[in-house]
Amino acid sequence: MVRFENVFMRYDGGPVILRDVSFRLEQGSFHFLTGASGAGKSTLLRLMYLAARPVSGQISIFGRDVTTLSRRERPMARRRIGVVFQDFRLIPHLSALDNVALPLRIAGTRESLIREHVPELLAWVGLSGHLDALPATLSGGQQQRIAIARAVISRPNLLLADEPTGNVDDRIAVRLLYLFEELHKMGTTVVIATHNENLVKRFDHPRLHMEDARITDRSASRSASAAAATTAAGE
Amino acid sequence: MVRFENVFMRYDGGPVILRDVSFRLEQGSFHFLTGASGAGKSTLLRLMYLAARPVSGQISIFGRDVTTLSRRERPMARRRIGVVFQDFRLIPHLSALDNVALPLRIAGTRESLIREHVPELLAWVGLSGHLDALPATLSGGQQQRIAIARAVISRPNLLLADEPTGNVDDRIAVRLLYLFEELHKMGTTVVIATHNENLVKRFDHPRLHMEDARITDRSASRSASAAAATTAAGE
Amino acid sequence: MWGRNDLALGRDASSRFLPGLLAVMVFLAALAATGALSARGFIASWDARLDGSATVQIPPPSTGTGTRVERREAVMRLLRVTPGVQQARPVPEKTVARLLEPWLGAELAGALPMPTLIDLRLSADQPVDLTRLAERLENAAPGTMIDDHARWLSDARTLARTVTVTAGVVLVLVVLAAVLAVVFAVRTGLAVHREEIEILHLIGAPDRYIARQFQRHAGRLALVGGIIGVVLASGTLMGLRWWLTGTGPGSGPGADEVFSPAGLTALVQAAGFGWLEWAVILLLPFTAALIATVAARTSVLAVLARMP
Amino acid sequence: MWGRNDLALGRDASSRFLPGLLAVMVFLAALAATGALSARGFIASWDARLDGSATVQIPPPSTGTGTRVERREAVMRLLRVTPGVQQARPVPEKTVARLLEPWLGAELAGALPMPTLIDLRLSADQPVDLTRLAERLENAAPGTMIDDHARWLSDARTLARTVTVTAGVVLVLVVLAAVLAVVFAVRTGLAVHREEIEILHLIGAPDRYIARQFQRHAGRLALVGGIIGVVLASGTLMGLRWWLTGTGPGSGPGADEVFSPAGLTALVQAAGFGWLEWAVILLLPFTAALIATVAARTSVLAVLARMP
Ligand SMILES: Nc1ncnc2c1ncn2[C@@H]1O[C@H](COP(=O)(O)OP(=O)(O)OP(=O)(O)O)[C@@H](O)[C@H]1O
Ligand SMILES: Nc1ncnc2c1ncn2[C@@H]1O[C@H](COP(=O)(O)OP(=O)(O)OP(=O)(O)O)[C@@H](O)[C@H]1O
Ligand SMILES: [Mg+2]
Ligand SMILES: [Mg+2]
Repeated sequence: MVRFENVFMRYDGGPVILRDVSFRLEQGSFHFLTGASGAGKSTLLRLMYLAARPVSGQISIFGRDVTTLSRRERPMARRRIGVVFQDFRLIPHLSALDNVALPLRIAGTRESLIREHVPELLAWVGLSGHLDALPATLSGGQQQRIAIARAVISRPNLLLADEPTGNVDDRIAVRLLYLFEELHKMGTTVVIATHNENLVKRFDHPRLHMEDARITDRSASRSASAAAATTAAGE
Repeated sequence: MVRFENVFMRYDGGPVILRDVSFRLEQGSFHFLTGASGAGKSTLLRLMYLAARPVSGQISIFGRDVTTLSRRERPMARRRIGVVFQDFRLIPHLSALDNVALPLRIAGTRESLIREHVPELLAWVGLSGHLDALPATLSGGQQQRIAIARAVISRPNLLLADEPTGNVDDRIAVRLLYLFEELHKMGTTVVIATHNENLVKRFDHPRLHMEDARITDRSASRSASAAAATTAAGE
Repeated sequence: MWGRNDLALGRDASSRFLPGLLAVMVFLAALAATGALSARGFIASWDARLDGSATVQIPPPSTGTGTRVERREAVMRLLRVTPGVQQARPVPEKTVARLLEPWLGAELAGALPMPTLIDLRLSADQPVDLTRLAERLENAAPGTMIDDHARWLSDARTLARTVTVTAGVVLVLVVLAAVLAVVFAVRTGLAVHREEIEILHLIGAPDRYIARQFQRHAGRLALVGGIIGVVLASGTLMGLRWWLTGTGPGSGPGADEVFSPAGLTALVQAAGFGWLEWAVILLLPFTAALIATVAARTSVLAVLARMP
Repeated sequence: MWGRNDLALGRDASSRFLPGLLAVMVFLAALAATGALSARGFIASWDARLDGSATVQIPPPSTGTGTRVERREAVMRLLRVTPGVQQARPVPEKTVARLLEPWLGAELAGALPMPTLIDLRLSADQPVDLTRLAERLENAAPGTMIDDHARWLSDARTLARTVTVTAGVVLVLVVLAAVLAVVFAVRTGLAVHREEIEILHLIGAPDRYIARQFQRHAGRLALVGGIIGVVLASGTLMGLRWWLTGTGPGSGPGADEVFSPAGLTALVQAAGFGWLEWAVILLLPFTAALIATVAARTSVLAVLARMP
């Protein structure tokens, strides 16, 4: 599903973020992505949703090498990937409903289907009262939930979420995680970058941990990672 | 220092956010502001930093009624208030250093003082290696720390922080909280909106809790609030 | 999918300013085009009248030998056998008198001995050597001169070319300014909506999808601006014409050897109301819309190609 | 604080497009201003020559009674005692002949009996009743006519007014377009930088602080554009002048009763190179910069006042 082979990544003049990294995520897997602030979690996700290219190495997604994908081929690949951005990235002049509907509209989905599914999903994330609200009139947590709804509405094959619960309390965070679990059960591959150790512990999924420009695949959150050990508010 | 009297607040056509709320924060106090997503935490802070006006009621800050402040008077009041915005709000084409220096420059501080203090503060928040980096080239957590540095650089009399640790792990969060404590000890009044129960518990400061358009002032985080009770990852 | 407008470009400042700017440009273009076309048409009509023609002028007998008729017949004989002269027709004396009337006054013109004028039509295929003909005419009737209006036509053509070149420069500049304004609007539109465009990209929108929204926006605004500009320009041109017709010269006295306002007035009066002028003017808004659409599409795609 | 540029406006699209747009506007303004000024100057010089003057024309004796000299003296006597006629001066016969030469040919003009012309200078304070004077002149020497060039001047003034009005319309439009372009650039600048401006506000920057950055930016771009436009316009005007001088008419033959290209040519030749024209042209970039600065400041402050 997702395959990194000898991937080397750094931004111009910046620190090395990935040094000769290889791993693969099986179809239908569910991973947490952890690591210190600035470790490169967002960068790793960016490589997966084709917003950045590695310096060297190969990245395959859906079985295709995406580092050589042309500009015209990228949109189709991106439509199969749902992304929750760390900074939400909602379109300010579109209502909550239209923001969530956008991926369907770009893909040319029938309007009647859109009218049926979008409000349903917004109700699930607790925003049924805000269908017509513009992003600026919503609270941080509400915006984040719209971003999540937009990422999952088209039932992507690959779901990438960058700190999707940074602006909601743990009760809502758990509820949102169930949404991801739901998709996961339907076969979607899920990767969630998070600093929230509580969440990682509560959901028993393997963890990709980034440190020193490498990735360690740990099968369960139970193993005490370096990050967890230094967590100020550990158990 | 901050005084709300019979404040009533709602956005056009939105739900009531504050219903006849009165409270006062003494000079040099330190409060956490908690409440569910959408409860109105950001709105309350916005009222304090003069970015919104209440529907009715009086708000005094530094002993002046700010609801009647003219457009020309607001800048001077704002210079005494430091704000960490939920969405950072860094200026994209200014380097980390210039972003943090901005409040000083607007206030007309000598350049030599700026060159001395800004790098020092950036080092404290762990960004000494990124003085010249543009915001877009920084990770979410790094940007958040710049936003914090900018809010505290001018040693404001009132510091308002909206979810200032949503994008960093708990270790860094604690470190940032110490920065606020530092200011607090120098006499700054501090209000921090957060969902992070771990933090609230760790630092023993009174809590303003928003619920049903009201604010309850609880003297310590120990008292089990409704929000804390429903926290998925409680102890 | 064609009708989508995720970027809400209609709410941008461009919606208010681009039509205004383009209206001014189209107005100026209409003025310049009308000026050029009518200068050209005016000169063309003079050309048709004067090109390929010449005038022979025989002084009255007092200064030469032979009677008026003898002298005229000698010249006519010569002209009839000159290759290249298709037709030679003496101008009636009354016409000559009328030509001189504005300069001499009616009474004087009627009383003076008039020169004899002969209108020539010259063949286009067989150019006449005017210098040699002039010599031979001098022999036939001393004092006779021939004038092929070359100097006059050359002056008139220089003038027409001046008007046309100036109008052309103005037209080019106006089109340039219009393209600049559109590209400027598109570029700032891209800057204002940069984040949204990035989002659209990231959720799978191809470049065409985005370019389409910009080109439709620009084309529509240009059309609106163009129509406003053309309406104003037509009004102005008709106003000018009405004003000049109302107060313009008739056939009365008053003229001068180096300057005839009547000529210019006629130029303006003739301006911009033939079918060609109307067609050009009516096409302007569509031309503007087309230019705007193409400029928008091109510059959007160019900018998008540089985005990640 | 004066030099601060937190918004990095220099990197906006406006930096590339506003100077271009303003260069075109200043170019057109220079052309229009020069056209208007030289039309005005041209007419003014004719006015000075012709206004307050009149010409009396006495036909040659063949048509009346008395000798040429008798008739002239009778008229002169009458004129000398007419109140309002400041000066009456017979035009020498040779000058009259030269005036008619282009129309009749040199030989003919020399041979024909010429009318007598008398130039009059009329008093501005004491208007002469030309109708009564004409009657009395007819008595003194039958056939005598008086022409005060009124018709000619009225035509010329209409024409000059047409040129001036057209130039004025163009000028107004060009200034309008320039203001539109500047306000458009400022508005989109505000839109592009809206978030940053909000941030600046929230950390205590007053409106002036932000307006200053915009007005300096706009003023500088307008100055650059204005200079480019003025340089191009001067070049074009000098080129036109050179071209027309090079190929323009001299004193040779060829003219027509309704149209004299020489007149227009002279108009263009006279164009735009007096000190007034140079001053206007050289002031244009600064005017543009001033307009841009004021437009920018006004529209920024207006938009900011609507921000929270
Ligand atoms: N566009 C960019 N250009 C240059 N450097 C960048 C860019 N984006 C990120 N970086 C740098 O790459 C490093 C990793 O950033 P990244 O955003 O991937 O971290 P992260 O793990 O997501 O951190 P956080 O938890 O704070 O969001 C950081 O040091 C950052 O400064
Ligand atoms: N500009 C606005 N116009 C209209 N309604 C608004 C506006 N901003 C916020 N709201 C509404 O006010 C309510 C409170 O929002 P606020 O941002 O204050 O919540 P919050 O407590 O900060 O939430 P979170 O923890 O998710 O950030 C929400 O229901 C939101 O929809
Ligand atoms: Mg990140
Ligand atoms: Mg909030």
